[in-house]
Amino acid sequence: MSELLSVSALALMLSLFLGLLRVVRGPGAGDRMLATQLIGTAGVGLLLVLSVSLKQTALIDVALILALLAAVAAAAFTGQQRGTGDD
Amino acid sequence: MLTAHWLYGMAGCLIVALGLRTALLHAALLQRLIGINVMGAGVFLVLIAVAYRGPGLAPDPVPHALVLTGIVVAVSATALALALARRLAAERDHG
Amino acid sequence: MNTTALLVLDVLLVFSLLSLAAAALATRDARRSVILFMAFGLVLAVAWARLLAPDVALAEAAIGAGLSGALLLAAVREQPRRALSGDTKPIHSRNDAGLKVTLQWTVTLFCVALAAILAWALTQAFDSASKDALAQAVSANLAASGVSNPVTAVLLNFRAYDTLLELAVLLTAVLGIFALGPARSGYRSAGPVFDGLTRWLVPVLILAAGYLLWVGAHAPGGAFQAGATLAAAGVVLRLAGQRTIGLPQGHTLHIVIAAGVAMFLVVGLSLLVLGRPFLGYPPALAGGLILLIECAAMLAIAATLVLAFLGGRPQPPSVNPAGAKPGALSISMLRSRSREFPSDTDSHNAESCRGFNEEKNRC
Amino acid sequence: MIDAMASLLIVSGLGFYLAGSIGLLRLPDLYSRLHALTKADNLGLGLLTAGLALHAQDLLIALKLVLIWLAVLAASAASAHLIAQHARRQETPS
Repeated sequence: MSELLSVSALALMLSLFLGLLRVVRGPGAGDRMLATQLIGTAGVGLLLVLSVSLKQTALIDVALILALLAAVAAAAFTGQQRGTGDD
Repeated sequence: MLTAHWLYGMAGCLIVALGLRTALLHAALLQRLIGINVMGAGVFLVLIAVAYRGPGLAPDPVPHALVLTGIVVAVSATALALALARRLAAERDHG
Repeated sequence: MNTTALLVLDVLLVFSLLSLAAAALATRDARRSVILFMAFGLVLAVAWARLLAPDVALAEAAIGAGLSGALLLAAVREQPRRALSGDTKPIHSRNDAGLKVTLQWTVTLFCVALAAILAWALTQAFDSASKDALAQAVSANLAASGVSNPVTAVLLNFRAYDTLLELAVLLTAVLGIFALGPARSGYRSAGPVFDGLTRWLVPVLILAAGYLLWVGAHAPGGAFQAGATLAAAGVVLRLAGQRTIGLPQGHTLHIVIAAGVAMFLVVGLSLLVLGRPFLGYPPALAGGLILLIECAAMLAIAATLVLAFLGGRPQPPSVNPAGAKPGALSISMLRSRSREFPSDTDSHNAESCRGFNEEKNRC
Repeated sequence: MIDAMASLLIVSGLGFYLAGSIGLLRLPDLYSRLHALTKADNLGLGLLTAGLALHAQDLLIALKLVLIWLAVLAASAASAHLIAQHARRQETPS
């Protein structure tokens, strides 16, 4: 199981890293935000795997908060302000 | 000295330098603010690296408490700076 | 997890952090910079978890990855082109250009030197033998602190003065924001999908805040993380175009903002009257007193962060619902389901004229 | 037996994660990337949490894992829609 957890952590980190390339590359703001969502999901997965492999149960709570706040970030990105002629 | 100390500590130092450079040189207020925030994150990285004791060992809680305080203070200072920038823009437009 | 895998993970994490920081700072596009900074916050939360700092990871997940991004995005959105882009004066002569390059190199060299000094100091710190004295003092006195999470013990007991002053800093920041002008104009009423998101996300965020506050005594969590999570609920309601976002009005709001500092002072002074040192809790009562202070601090932090997102003094709505209690922050959030209609042009104009800029422009 | 099943679930979850992120990199435009991303969110994390939950000794932890998956499921569906809507708005200014 320990090997599997190590492999999972690295695979999730790789996934996060690929998402990072898209965040840096863009081209549009929407693409970057999308990639940020992927980084968030990969981060949630990585936290869950780390919570088992580092024996830190509390990291599950961190994963929950990260998942919830990723939704808040997406909402903040798409909210339209009144009276500014927002895009 | 653990490898993790070295890696995260040095990354923290580099991030402090990057953030400070932007805070000093960038023309746009917003990017300067982000620079200051990134610089803060670098300092936090250094502190958390110092608190780390190795896998399976309990880290030092005092730097953790300091960083926790720092994160909250940084976000409120950023908010105040944004409010100042907004007022500045309004004065420049109409003053 | 074996050492090699951990090492590879560390290298990848550090590389991600460095490249995201560099990318966020290199661009001239403000919105790109903000999104990259949000991604930086996400990766940073994972790094804190990896370094066994779950308390910090919670705060970073709530603030770094969520709230400060929302704050900065609101600022970018409001002044799309002009104000935040600052004083980019055109370069007039070759002389100026030369000066600029010199300045850039000087500052860069200064920053590199600073990083080198910091790195040197860090190696000294890692090598110093006495570094564990504080950590040992904390674990030796943890049993008498009233909580079993060492970070909460440090924040609310051993270094309670720091936290009191931190809450004072937050209060000062929010007073500054109040003094600088009215809040940004609100958001358009969101579509059905956004509304659906709001409907479950807001209660879950409030619930998560309560949970974090409660577990903070014995596990990672506490007033800061809970306050930030509660504030996120208010931010989502604001983004969805709701009229009420859970903030009380008038004097009640002032009480809530000052609640953290006030509760700290009340507890500290009462202890002083009873013949104990300021904020020196009796061990038997420490747990309860800490929870009391944390409840007040959570409400104050949440109100501060929501006001930070508003960016100014909240405008009183036309009808002032009387009798909201200071503790009613989260309850009134749940109750507020009143929607604004975007087709209603009158309220639309009135709302936009509340914005500081529009006030002088259009009305 | 349970171990083998948990491992299988975790490995297939990782497959979806990697497929999702490769799709995010390789696909040509935002809308098709959106499609790749939701696979990673929903199935990748779903399978991963299922595998980890099978392994958890504590029922409470298993429940929390399922809760996280549900939260991500609902959040990612909504935010994918919102980001797509945002992109559409920018294409066709109303």
